[in-house]
Amino acid sequence: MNKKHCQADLNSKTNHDHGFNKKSAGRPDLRVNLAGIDLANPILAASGPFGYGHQYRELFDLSLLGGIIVKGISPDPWEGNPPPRLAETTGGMLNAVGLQNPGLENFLKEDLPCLRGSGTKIIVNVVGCSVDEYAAVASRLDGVEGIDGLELNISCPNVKAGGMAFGTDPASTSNVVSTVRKQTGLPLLIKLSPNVADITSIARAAEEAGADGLSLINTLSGMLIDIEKRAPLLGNTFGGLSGPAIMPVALKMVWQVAGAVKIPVLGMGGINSARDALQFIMAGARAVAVGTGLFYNPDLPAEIKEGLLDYLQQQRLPELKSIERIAQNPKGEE
Amino acid sequence: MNKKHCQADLNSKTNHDHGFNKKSAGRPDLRVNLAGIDLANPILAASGPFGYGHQYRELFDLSLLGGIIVKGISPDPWEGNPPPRLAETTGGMLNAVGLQNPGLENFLKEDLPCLRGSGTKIIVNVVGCSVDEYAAVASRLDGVEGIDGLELNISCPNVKAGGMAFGTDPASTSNVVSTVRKQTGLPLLIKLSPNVADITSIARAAEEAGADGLSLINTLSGMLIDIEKRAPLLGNTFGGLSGPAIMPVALKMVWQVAGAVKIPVLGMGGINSARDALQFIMAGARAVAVGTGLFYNPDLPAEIKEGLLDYLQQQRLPELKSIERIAQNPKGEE
Amino acid sequence: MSRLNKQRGAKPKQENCLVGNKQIIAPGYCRLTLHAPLIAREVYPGQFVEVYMPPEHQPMLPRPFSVYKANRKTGEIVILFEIKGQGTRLIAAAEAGASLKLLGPLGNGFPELPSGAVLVAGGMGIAPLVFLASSTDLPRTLIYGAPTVAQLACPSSDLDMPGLTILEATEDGSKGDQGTTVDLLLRCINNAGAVFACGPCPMLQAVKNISARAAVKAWVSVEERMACGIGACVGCAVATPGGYKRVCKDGPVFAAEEVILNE
Amino acid sequence: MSRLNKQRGAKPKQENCLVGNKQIIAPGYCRLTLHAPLIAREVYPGQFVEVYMPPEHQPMLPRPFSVYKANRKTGEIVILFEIKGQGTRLIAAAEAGASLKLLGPLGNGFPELPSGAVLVAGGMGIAPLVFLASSTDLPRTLIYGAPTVAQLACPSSDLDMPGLTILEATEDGSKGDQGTTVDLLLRCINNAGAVFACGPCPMLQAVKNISARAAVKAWVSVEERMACGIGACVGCAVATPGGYKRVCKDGPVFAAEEVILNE
Ligand SMILES: Cc1cc2nc3c(=O)[nH]c(=O)nc-3n(C[C@H](O)[C@H](O)[C@H](O)COP(=O)(O)OP(=O)(O)OC[C@H]3O[C@@H](n4cnc5c(N)ncnc54)[C@H](O)[C@@H]3O)c2cc1C
Ligand SMILES: Cc1cc2nc3c(=O)[nH]c(=O)nc-3n(C[C@H](O)[C@H](O)[C@H](O)COP(=O)(O)OP(=O)(O)OC[C@H]3O[C@@H](n4cnc5c(N)ncnc54)[C@H](O)[C@@H]3O)c2cc1C
Ligand SMILES: Cc1cc2nc3c(=O)[nH]c(=O)nc-3n(C[C@H](O)[C@H](O)[C@H](O)COP(=O)(O)O)c2cc1C
Ligand SMILES: Cc1cc2nc3c(=O)[nH]c(=O)nc-3n(C[C@H](O)[C@H](O)[C@H](O)COP(=O)(O)O)c2cc1C
Ligand code: FES
Ligand code: FES
Repeated sequence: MNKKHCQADLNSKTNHDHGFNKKSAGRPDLRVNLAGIDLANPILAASGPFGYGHQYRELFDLSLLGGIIVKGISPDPWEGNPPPRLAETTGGMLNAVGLQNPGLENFLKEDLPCLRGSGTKIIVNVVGCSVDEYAAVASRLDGVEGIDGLELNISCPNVKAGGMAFGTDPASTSNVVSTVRKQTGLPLLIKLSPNVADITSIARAAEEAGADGLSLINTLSGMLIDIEKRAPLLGNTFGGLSGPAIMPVALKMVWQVAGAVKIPVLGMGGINSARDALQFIMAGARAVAVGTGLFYNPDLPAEIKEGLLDYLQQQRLPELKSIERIAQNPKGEE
Repeated sequence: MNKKHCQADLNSKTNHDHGFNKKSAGRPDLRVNLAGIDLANPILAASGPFGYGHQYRELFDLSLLGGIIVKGISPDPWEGNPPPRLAETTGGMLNAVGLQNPGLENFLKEDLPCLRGSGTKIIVNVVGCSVDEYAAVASRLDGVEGIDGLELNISCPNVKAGGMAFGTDPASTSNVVSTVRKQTGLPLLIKLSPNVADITSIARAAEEAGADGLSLINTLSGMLIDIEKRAPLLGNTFGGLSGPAIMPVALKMVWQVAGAVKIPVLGMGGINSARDALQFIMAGARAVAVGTGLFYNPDLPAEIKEGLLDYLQQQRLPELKSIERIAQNPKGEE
Repeated sequence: MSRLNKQRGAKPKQENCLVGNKQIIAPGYCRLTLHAPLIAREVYPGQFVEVYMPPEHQPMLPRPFSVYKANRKTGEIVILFEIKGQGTRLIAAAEAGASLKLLGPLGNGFPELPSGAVLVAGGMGIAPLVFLASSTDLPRTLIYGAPTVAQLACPSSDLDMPGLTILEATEDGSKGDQGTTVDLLLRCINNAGAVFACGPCPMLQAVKNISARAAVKAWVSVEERMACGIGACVGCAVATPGGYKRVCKDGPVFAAEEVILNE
Repeated sequence: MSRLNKQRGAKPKQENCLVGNKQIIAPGYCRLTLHAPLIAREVYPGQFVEVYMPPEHQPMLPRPFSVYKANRKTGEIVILFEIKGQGTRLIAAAEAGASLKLLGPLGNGFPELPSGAVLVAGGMGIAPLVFLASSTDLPRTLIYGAPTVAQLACPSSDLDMPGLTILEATEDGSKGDQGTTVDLLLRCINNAGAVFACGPCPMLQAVKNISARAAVKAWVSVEERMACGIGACVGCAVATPGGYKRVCKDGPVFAAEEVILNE
């Protein structure tokens, strides 16, 4: 009973056409280029909630996604935090998984092979406790078949060492990004933390250090207390808040960062519908990722895709590019 | 039709007993001392949503509140932001009122007289565009009858000048707090912004500069986009997110700050029930304030008060002090 | 011209109201009767109520609706609304016998109708004007328009009042004259005793201009997003020559010259 | 002892299920029948379903429930649950004829029952064990306990199965023996073919210890808060000697020695 047994006959397509050839005449074009990665559509699975894709492929064809950002990978396996790791809050949830992961080599051996035939782009989220660890993962993944890009998670609020420190300070951001940049030719996204006073300074530091794109936002740091036990509810005390509750915060940061850098932005945080996705794109995102939404609606990526197509068709727009960032210069104010 | 006409015959009590003498035998004691202010109970109206109390006194007896923090007051009247100023989001709302207020003298002439007889403590929220403006309001209010304390709003994310700058940096926090401290003998609370990487450094700066207590959190900065108009929804582009959506973020910051300073903490952010209030108290808050909750449930303060009394009674606890901060040292880990 | 609701002291009441008759008017409008005796007793035309959401639902904030009818004797009020988003969908889903919490009466209503008053309703703007029209027997005219007949949601039986002349217009001509309420107003402005309008901003702006030109006094009921609904939060600002005012407390009815209407 | 659901490939299905018979069992329990043919066809005892919340409600995350009964022919499954918080309150409010979205079957179920199996149910732990008990006609014993009779929520008609011996205990003696399930287990552990338990953590820990001492194989079904329910998010971790495992995918049924139970 190998939990990672790769079921090639699942309902995923094995050809790599990404749907490019299937465009029915006149349907608008959802393709976008994110940080050098050609995506069939701008909807990605956010890192974490989607794991390594094994499970969600049982619910839908992975090729309907523009890309998958796999759960954070570190050089060695990480145990993760003690339970409880989850809690629900109004409009959101806290998680304190603690970046549990099987480590780089297990990922390459057991997870990546199953993803290769999935018909979507694979971006590996990289975590580490030191610059060297980030660099080690990046250099090992460089040139590995089936990997289309890296996302450096310098922002996870759950891990005491590493994570928090890099992403809350331009200098250390710059340091880790430029070091990793030297190790890889793969498209490099940097995932930013919202737990900062000025996200644009971090964004600019990452851009100057050689990032190809920016992902934002990671979770907001939060906690709950179990009043019966009179103690923190989560095993790790603190956890990351995600879901619709954080959407306005995420949208504002995407807006600010898109206005501050030239590289493309992958927007995420509470996206729950095509209308939400459109808000992110109009704020300046090139593409969007969904995380928490998958938990309560596994059909969300399909619904967003249909919704974006309908919107473009109704508005007689040929492609999403036409509305990217448009809210930063609304008609009449240009 | 004077909108501020003071209706003395409204259902507020005019005596100042604060309910202290009405305790039925054996009922637990909800009194707390917040930053030198004796409160009949630990439930306050947060600054802003409650205005200057004129309206809510038509819905309930203001003396059921431990205190009222009136809407931010600046030396001169402020116009506020263009509409729309409000938007609802999942579990929360954005406001971009922009600290509209009648100015200090109008407040003293038209609003304060009505509040004097309300049977609850009055704390004035102070806003300014410069240290001098804060100091001017504080010095003018010093010794004015009917004012029990000040809350410096150095954290409002809506006002471009002033606000944001003070509350996101320990040095400027220290500067404004120590300047104001010299102007007033009134109990001085400092209201902190959550839009920072490390709220404890700001909290400590405020404490060292002479604050008697800390209020947190103010709203998280956010925005929405109107996809029909392809433009920001709020007239001010950005607004402050409040309501249950932000509760876990607020609770964590209260926990952190209560663990970092010795002065008492007034906790707020999305409080929606007595259970929420208990979480804040167990995290380290001396008292709690409700804002957004009033909009969808004007009975919330009364419900929280009853809920706290029931809890203390069920748990056979004489007073809230017994559980303040208890989650920081849960039983068994002491 | 004195305000009908000059007794400003009438405090808003929180009332748990039994849902009575509900009519879903195709496609997407709802006419809801609520047993709200405290509110019904004191409400005046142009005032509104906030309807709270049932608990454990999204959204949270109450939704404002003009009172469309009020019966002091039976204690019933009626609201007529468009099912627009999540909030109105939830309210329209309330079944007879259920309970909805209301806050009201809120805001400043319309002044008393003079003889020859012209009421101008654009789309859902009909709601407060039906109540207003029913407040007198004096001769008065109701202009009622919308893009198509589908948006003329008000059941015609509700408009059957003595002394009330009704002029209807649709932009596509599917009912009444082909044209807009503004076209109809232009025809009768010179004989108007005063104008009372509710509807989309551009219509209100046109009503304001036309009335001013004809030197006829005009009153408009405006809308803004609300939180508290009682004047505390200053969230529902509308621009006026003297600075921002609160729609919920200083309005929703304003003298036309008192407000700066944009869009 | 082979797993009943050895065909691990059985993919979870999203199914929109018609709500059938609903029984609210006083005070605060619900027995809900759902028409879920795809799930009913494939589910094995010990597996569970995630019930999604109706849209526009708080909370958002689906809630996990063991399958209590499944009828392959009628396509119906039954869940039995305690109405505990917002989520279960909402699900219990679904009326016959409404539709609820389900995901299932999920997780690893119990292995096949050997002759002389002892099933130990603490409170709502009864749910998966009723389904398990119905999977064979071999002689087997069900130990069912709770603090008081009020928490013995399972209707006794559902426990009427050939070959099933039932032993009940309540801590206050209000039904069955006065005592706990653990007291009853101690009495019959030496003749047990194997033990299958579901209930609160301290009970499971006692079951684990007692079975180990008697060298009887024991299986426990554990609970943890869930998000995805399918093994992707690693949110539902339970400690095991070999590191954290996922309750939703590696469990909820574990060999007793496989999990570290705390509390
Ligand atoms: C004083 C007043 C009286 C009104 N009377 C009526 C009436 O009699 N009949 C009727 O159909 N409508 C009326 N409206 C408009 C009605 O309140 C909105 O259509 C309703 O709030 C929409 O809620 P929703 O959740 O369905 O829509 P959503 O679009 O989901 O609402 C999103 C947000 O926008 C707000 N909002 C959206 N449209 C409006 C609006 N036009 N005015 C104020 N807030 C809005 C909502 O309250 C909510 O906060 C009135 C509005 C005001 C201010
Ligand atoms: C595999 C599995 C099978 C289950 N089978 C049953 C069953 O057959 N009958 C039954 O009555 N209950 C069962 N439970 C427990 C049931 O899922 C919870 O009681 C329910 O989720 C509570 O939801 P709520 O919103 O009413 O409570 P709330 O207390 O409001 O829930 C708050 C949060 O805690 C979670 N939660 C609370 N208690 C539990 C719990 N014990 N396990 C997992 N999550 C929890 C909820 O999912 C939610 O995220 C099972 C749990 C699991 C994991
Ligand atoms: C259970 C869970 C696990 C997560 N794990 C990771 C992770 O490993 N690496 C990472 O960069 N972000 C992780 N995230 C953050 C998400 O990728 C995303 O940034 C965040 O949840 C906001 O999006 P959402 O609101 O759509 O979930 C995780 C989020 C959740 C809910
Ligand atoms: C409409 C509105 C106006 C506000 N105005 C002020 C203000 O004038 N001064 C201030 O310090 N905080 C202001 N706040 C912030 C609240 O006092 C409070 O810190 C915040 O809303 C979080 O609490 P809540 O979630 O209970 O609303 C305002 C909040 C709202 C919603
Ligand atoms: S809605 Fe609060 S002042 Fe009008
Ligand atoms: S709930 Fe996601 S792995 Fe179990």
